[in-house]
Amino acid sequence: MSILDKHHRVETNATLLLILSFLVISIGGIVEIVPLFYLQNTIERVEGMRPYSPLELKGRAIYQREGCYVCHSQMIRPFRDEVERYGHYSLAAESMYDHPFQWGSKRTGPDLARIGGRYSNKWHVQHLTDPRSLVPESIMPSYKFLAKNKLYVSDIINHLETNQLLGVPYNQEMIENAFADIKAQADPSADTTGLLKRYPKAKTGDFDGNPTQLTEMDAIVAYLQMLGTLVDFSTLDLGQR
Amino acid sequence: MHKAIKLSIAACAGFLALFMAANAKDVVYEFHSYLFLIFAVAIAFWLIGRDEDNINLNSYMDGPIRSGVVATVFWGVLGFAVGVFASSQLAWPDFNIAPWFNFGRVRPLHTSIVIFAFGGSALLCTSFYVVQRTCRVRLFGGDLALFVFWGYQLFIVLAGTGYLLGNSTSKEYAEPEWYIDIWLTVVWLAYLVVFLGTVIKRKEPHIYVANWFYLAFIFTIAVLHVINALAIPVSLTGSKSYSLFSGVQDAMIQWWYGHNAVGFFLTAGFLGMMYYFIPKQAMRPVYSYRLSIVHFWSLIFLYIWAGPHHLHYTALPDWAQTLGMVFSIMLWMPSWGGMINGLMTLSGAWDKIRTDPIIRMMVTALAFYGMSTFEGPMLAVKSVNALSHYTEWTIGHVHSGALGWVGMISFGAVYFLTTKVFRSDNLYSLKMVNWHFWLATLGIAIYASVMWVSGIMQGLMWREYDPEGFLVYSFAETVDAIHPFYVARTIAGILYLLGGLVMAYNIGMTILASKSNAKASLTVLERPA
Amino acid sequence: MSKKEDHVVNKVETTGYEWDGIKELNNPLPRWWLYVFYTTILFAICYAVYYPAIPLIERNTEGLSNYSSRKELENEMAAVKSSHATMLELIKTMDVSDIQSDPKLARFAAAGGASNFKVYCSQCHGSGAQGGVGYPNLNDDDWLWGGSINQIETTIRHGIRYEADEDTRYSEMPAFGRDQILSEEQIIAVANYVCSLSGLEHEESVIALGAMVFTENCSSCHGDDGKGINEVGAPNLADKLWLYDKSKKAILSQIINPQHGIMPAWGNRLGDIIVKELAVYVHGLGGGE
Amino acid sequence: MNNIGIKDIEQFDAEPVNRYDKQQPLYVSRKKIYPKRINGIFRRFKWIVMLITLSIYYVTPWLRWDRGEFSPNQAVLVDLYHRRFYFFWIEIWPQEFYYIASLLIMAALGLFMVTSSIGRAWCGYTCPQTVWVDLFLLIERFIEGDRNKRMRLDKEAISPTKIVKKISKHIVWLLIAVATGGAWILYFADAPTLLLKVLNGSASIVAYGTIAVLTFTTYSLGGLMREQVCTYMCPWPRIQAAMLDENSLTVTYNNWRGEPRSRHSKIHKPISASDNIPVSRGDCVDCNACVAVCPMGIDIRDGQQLECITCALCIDACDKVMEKLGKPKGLISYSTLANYKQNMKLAFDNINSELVHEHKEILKPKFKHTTISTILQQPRTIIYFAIWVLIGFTMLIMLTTRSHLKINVLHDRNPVSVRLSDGSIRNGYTVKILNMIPKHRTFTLTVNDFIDGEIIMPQKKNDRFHKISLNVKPDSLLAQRLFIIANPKRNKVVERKFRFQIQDNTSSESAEYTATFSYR
Repeated sequence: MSILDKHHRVETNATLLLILSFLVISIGGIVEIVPLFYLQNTIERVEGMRPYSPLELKGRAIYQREGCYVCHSQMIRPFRDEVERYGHYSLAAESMYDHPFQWGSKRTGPDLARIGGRYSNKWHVQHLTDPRSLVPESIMPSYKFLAKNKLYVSDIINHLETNQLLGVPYNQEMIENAFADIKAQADPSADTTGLLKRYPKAKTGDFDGNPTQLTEMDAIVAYLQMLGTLVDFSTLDLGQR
Repeated sequence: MHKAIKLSIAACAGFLALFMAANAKDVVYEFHSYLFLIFAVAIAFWLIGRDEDNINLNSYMDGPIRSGVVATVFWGVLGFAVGVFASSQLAWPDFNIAPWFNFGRVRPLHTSIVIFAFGGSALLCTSFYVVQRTCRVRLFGGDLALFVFWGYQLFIVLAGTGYLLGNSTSKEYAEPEWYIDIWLTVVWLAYLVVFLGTVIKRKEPHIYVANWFYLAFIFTIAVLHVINALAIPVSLTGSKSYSLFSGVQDAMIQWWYGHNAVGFFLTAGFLGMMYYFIPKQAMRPVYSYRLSIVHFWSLIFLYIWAGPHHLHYTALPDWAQTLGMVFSIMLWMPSWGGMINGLMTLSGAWDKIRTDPIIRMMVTALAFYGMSTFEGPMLAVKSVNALSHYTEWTIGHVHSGALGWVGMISFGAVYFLTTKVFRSDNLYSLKMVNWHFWLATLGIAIYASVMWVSGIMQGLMWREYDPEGFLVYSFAETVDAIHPFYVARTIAGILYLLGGLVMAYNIGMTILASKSNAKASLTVLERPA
Repeated sequence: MSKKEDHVVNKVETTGYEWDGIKELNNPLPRWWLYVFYTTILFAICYAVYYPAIPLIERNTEGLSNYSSRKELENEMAAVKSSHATMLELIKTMDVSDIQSDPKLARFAAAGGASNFKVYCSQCHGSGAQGGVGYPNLNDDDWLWGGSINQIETTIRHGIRYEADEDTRYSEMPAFGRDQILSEEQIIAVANYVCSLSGLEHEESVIALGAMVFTENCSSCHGDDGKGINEVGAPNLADKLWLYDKSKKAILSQIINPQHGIMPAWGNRLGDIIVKELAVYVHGLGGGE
Repeated sequence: MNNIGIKDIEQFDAEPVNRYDKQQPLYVSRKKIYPKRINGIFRRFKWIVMLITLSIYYVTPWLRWDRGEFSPNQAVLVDLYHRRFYFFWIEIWPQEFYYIASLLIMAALGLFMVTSSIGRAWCGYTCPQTVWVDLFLLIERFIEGDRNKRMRLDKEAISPTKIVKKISKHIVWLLIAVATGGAWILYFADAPTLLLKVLNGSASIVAYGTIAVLTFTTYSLGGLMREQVCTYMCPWPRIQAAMLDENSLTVTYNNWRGEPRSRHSKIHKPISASDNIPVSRGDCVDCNACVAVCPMGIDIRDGQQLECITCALCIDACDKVMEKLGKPKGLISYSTLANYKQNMKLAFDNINSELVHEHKEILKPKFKHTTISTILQQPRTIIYFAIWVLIGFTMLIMLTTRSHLKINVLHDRNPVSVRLSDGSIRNGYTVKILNMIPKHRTFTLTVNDFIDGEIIMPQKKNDRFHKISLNVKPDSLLAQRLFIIANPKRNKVVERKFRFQIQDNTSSESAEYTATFSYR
C-alpha cells in the first residue's frame, strides 16, 4: 500500500490534485479522438459526395431546429434487417460535410439516412402536415406551419461562407450563385442546369405544392429528398477499416 | 473587489446586451439579449441597494445555498412535469402544440431542465455547502459565488427558452447555441475559481474525498463543454452556428462529451454529494479511505474512454468501438466502488433505515446506482447494444439511473440541507418524506420495467423475419405495439412527479416555518465539538 | 439497538482526520472487488488483441480476428444469397407467368424486383413507379405495349425504340403537322375529336371532320374507337390517362410533331433473373393484366 | 421436565464476520463461514420451500400442454426463434409484450408489499441465491460433515481423504451447476429434443455457451461467493431495507429479556455504583448457537444488520437452547421494531429477568409478541394484498379474454393513390391479419363506412368485391395485398376515413382498423 500512502501529497495540494486529474482525464479523449483526424481509413473515399445545395442546407437547419434528430436516426448499421429495411449501411463519408452530424441516438421514428427519393414530394408534404392521415399509427407531431413560414433566404451566403471556413468545399461560384440557386431549386420553371452542375443529383421543382412561394416546407422536403442519395454504391469499393 | 468595478462590469454587460439586441438578426437572439440586459440591470440594482456592512465574513456563506435548495426543488418539479408532458406526447400525439411545444423542442427542454437545472442546481448548492464545511472556511471570492449561482440560472433560462423558440445545435445534451455556450463557460470558470479557491484556503490539512469528486466534476465538465461546443456562428449577432467538427469526428466528440456528462456531471458530482451526506446523516465514518482513492482515480480515468459505446456499429471505425466497449466493461468495478463505500458506511447504522426517511432515500439511490452501473457495462457490450441501441431500453436505463440515483440522492441532500441552511429544527413532515419515497420508488419500478420490456420488444420486432426471409413488421406496426408502454410510462412519470410535488410542499412549509425563528445564531467557522 | 457505535471508531484504524465531524475508516479493499476488476481488465486486453483496437500512426491494429463489422454483414448477406440459390434457379428456368402463379416464388421474385427497380428504374419511372410526364405510371391499368406479364417482360428485356437491341419494340407516329400530311384545319379538328373521346373540353362544330380524319389517318394504329393497339404501342386515347398532358395544346403538339419515348433494353445488362423479377414486381403493382 | 443447567449448553466458538472490531482485512480472502446444521420449524419450512422452488425449476420444462398440431406442446416455452411465449393456456406474441411488463410490475409491487409487511422473506426463503447456497451447503455438509468437522478438515494438512472429500464436493457442485444451466435452456426449446441434442453433442453453440455461463455463475455465486453476493453485489437488499419500517417483521434479538447475557448461573452485578440491587442474568446464555448456524456469518444480537437475510435459522437454534433450559422460546424471534421498542420500554427500568418473567417459563403478559398471524391481520397487509390481487386478477381477465385476432393495415406510400384509365381512384393496402390461435381460420374482410369503395384483389383484377374471404394459417400472420377503388370526388375532398373489418366465420370474433383513402 505504499502508493496509497503517498496519496496524502495529492490530498494536501489542491493544484496537484487538479493537475493529476487533468492528466488522467486527458488520456482517453486524446487516444480516441485525435487519430480520427489523421488515420486515412476513417473516412471512406467515395464518389458523389458534394456540399449541400443552399436550399438543402436551409432544410437541414430546420431539421435541427425542430429537433427531428431526437426521434430519427440517420445512421444505418451494418445489420441485415437494417440494410433491408433502410438501404445500404451508412458511410462515414456520407456525413463528412455535416456540421454537426445527425446520426441520432433513438428511433422513435424510422431511420432517415436514405429517405431521399423513397416517397414522393406530395407524400412528404401531406405527412408533415398531418402524419396520421397517412400513417394512422404515427405519433409524429404536425409540421403544418412549415408550409406557411416563408423561408428566410437573405443570409444564405453567410451560411455558405461559414461552412467554407469550416472546410466544406463550397467554391466561389457556389457562393456567388447561392441566392439564385436557393430560389431556382424550388421553382419548377427555373433553369436549373447551373444548379445541377454545381450540385449534381439535387432534386428540383416545386416541393410543397405551392410554386408561388418559397417556404420552409420546400426546404425541409428538398433536404429529405436528397438524404442518402449522393454516393454511387455501384462503383464503391470499401477498403478494410 | 470594489463596488465601483463590479458596477462598471455590470454596466458594460448591459451595454453589450443592448448592442446585441439592436443588431439581432433573429428573434431568439434579440429575446435573449433582452434577458441578458435584464440580468445585468438586476445585478446593478442589487449592487447599489445592498448593505455591505451587514455581511459577517466569519460565517459560512449560505445565501446561494438557500437559493440553490429552492432552485433545485423548483427545477426538479418543473423538469418532471415537462417529462410527463413529453411522455404524454408520445402516448397521445395530440398533446403536441406546434411549433413551440412539439416533441422535438420539448424533449431537449426536459433533458436540460432535469440534468442541468435540477441536477446542476443540486450540485451547485451541495458543493458550496460541503466545501465550506469540510474546509472550514467561507467560500472564496466573495460575490463570485452569487454570480455563479445566478449566472447559472440565467444560462438555464436562456437554454430552455431557446429550445422552445427553435434554437438548437442538435448536439444532444449540448443543444444551446454558441452565445449561451460562451456564457456558460464564463459562469463555469467562475465556479471553478470559487471552488478551487475555497479548497486552497482550507483550514483542514487534507482535502476531503467529496471535494476530490466535486473538483474533478467541475474541471472535467469545463473541458468537455468547451471542446464539444466549439462552433463558428453564421453572424455574431445571430443565433445560428455550425459546429467546428463534422461527421464521424463530431460524433465521437459529441459522445465523448455526452457520456462524460453522465460520468462526471451525474456520477462524479453526485458521488461527491454521497460522500458527505451519507456519513453525515448516518453519523458514521466513511467505510474505506483506500477504496475511495482507488475508485476515484480508476473511475475518472476509465469513464472518459467509454463514449464510443454510444456509436457501436455506426460509421465510427471499429477500433474506436472496441475501445469504447472494453473500457465500459472495466468501468464496472470502479463504479461499484462508490456503491460499496456508501453502503458499508451505512452498515453500522442499518437500523436507522427503518426510521430515517432521508437515509432510506440515500440507500435506495445507492441501490439504483449499483443497478445502472451494472446495466451500463452490459449495454456497452456490442452484441447487446446491437439489440438495445435506438430502442426504449436505453431510455429505461437512463431513467433508472436518473430517477433512482441522481433523483433520490438529491432529494436526500435537499431534505438534509433544508433543515440546516434554513435553520429549522425539523422538516415540516417526515411522513411526507415517506410518501415522497414511496411515490418515487413505485414510479421508478414501473418506468424501468416498462421501458426495459418495450425496448427488447422493439428490437425484436425490427429484426423479425418470416420463414421465407422477409421482414415481418413495418416500422409503423412497432410504433403501434409500443403504445401501451408509453401510457404506462406516463403513469410512472406522474407518480414520480407527485412525489416531487409532495417534496416541494414539504420543503416550502419547512422554509415558511423557519422564517419565524430566523436570525437564529449564525453558523460560525468553528470545528464542531 | 445498535451497540456497535461505542466501540467502532476507537478500535478500527481511521485516517486520523476529521471533516465536519466525518471520519474515515481505512478498511482494506474487498478482495472479490479486486478480482472482478482484474478479470474485466484481462477480458479487455484479450478483446483488444483479438479485435481492431489500438490507433497507431499509420493505421490501427487489426486484431487477430481480422474482424470488421462491415465484413461481418457481407458474410451474412452472402449466406442469405446462397440460401436463395434454389429460388433463383427456379426463376431462371421458369416462365414468368408460371413464376407468378406460384405465390411463394412470386413473393420472392417481387421482393427482388422491388430492390432492383429502385436501383435501375426509379430514375425515370419514380421510386414508387408512379411515373411522370413522358414516363408512364406503372401502377395504373393503362399500358402502351400491353400489361400482361409476358408483355411486360418483353418490354423490359428489349426496351422501346432502343436501337442497340434488334428485338426492341418499335413504332413511330407520323409527324402529321411537321411533314404536312394533314392541313391545319384537319389537325385542329382531329385534336378536338381526340378530346371528345375521353370527355375533355372540345369544339362540337369540328367533331364530324375530326372523326373522318381520325378514321382515315389514325385508326389503323389507335383503333377505330381510339382505344389504342398494344402491338404497335399506340396509346388508348379514350381513357382518362395521358402520358404527356391532357391539355389541347399538348395533344396538338403531339399530332404536329410527336415525341417518342425511349426505354433501354435491360435483358443483356441485368440478365434473365432480374428481368423476370422486375416483370413480376411491375405486374404486381396493381395494373397488370 | 428435565432440568438442564447452563453448563450443559455447548458454547460454540463462533464469531460474527462483520463485527467492527473483528473486521477482517478484505484484501485477503473472506473469512469462511461454516454454518452449523440446525433443526426447527423455520429450517423445516425452508426445506419445503427449497423442494418446491427447485422442483418448479427442474420440472416445468417437462410439463406438456396440448395446443393442437400447429403449436408446440410444451407447457412453458419461450420460443425466441418464432418470437412466441407460451404459458399453459396463454400464448403471447411480441406485440403483447406489455403483459410481460405488467408481470414485472406485479412482481415488483408484490415484493414491495411483502417486504414492507414481513421483511426480507424473499431473501430468506425464495431467492435463487439462497436456495442454491442452501443446496450447496447440503452437499458440503453431506461430504465434509457438520461445522466442526468442516473446520477441522480445512485446518488439516493435505491428506488423501481430504483431497477426496474436497474433490468430490466440487464435482457434485459442478454437476448441480451444469444441471442448473442445462435446465435453463430447456425453457427455450422443446425440452426432450433439446436434451437429446445436448447429450449427443449436436446442439447449437449458443446452447452450450449458455450452459457454460450458467454453470460458471451457479458454481461461483452459490459455491464460492455465497453471502458476499447478498452483502455487496445485490441491489435488492438495499431497496428492501429501504422498504422496511417500524411495522415490518424482522428477525430480532430481544435483548430486553436476554441481557445481561452470561454463562454463569447467577451473577450479582450492581447495575450502577449507587444502588447495589443484585441483578440476575438475562435469558441469553451466550452459547453463540445463533452465530454458528448463520449462513451470513453474523451475530443477530448486534442488532439489525445489512447482511441479515432473515432466514430465521438463528431463531431455530435459540429456541432449541431455550427449550433445553426450560425457558420460554422466542429470545430471538420475528418481531417488529414497534413491538421491540414497546417491550424495551416496558423492561427499560431494569433489564432483569425477574421483572420480565411471570415465573420461570412464562413471560409477563404485558410484553407484545409479534407472530406471522398478527402481521397478516394488520389492515395494511390486507389492503396491500387486496390491491395486489385485484391488479393480478384484472390482468388475468384481460389476458384470458383478450382478442386472438388483430388486424393492421399499411397504406401504400408511394404512390399514395393511382388514377385509373376510367378515371376512378385506386389506393393500395397491405392488410395484415394476426391469427393468434393454433387453428386454421377463415375470415371475412369487409370495407365499412365507404359506400362506393370496392375491393380488388391483385390476382383477380377484373372482379370487384364488397367482402372477401381469407384463410389464415394457425398461429401466424397473413399479409394480404389488396386495393380499394372508388369514384373520384368532384369537390376538394382529399381523403376519407373508413374501416376494414375482419370477422371469423365460425367464432364471429372480429377486429377493426380505421384506414384512410386518399383521392389526390
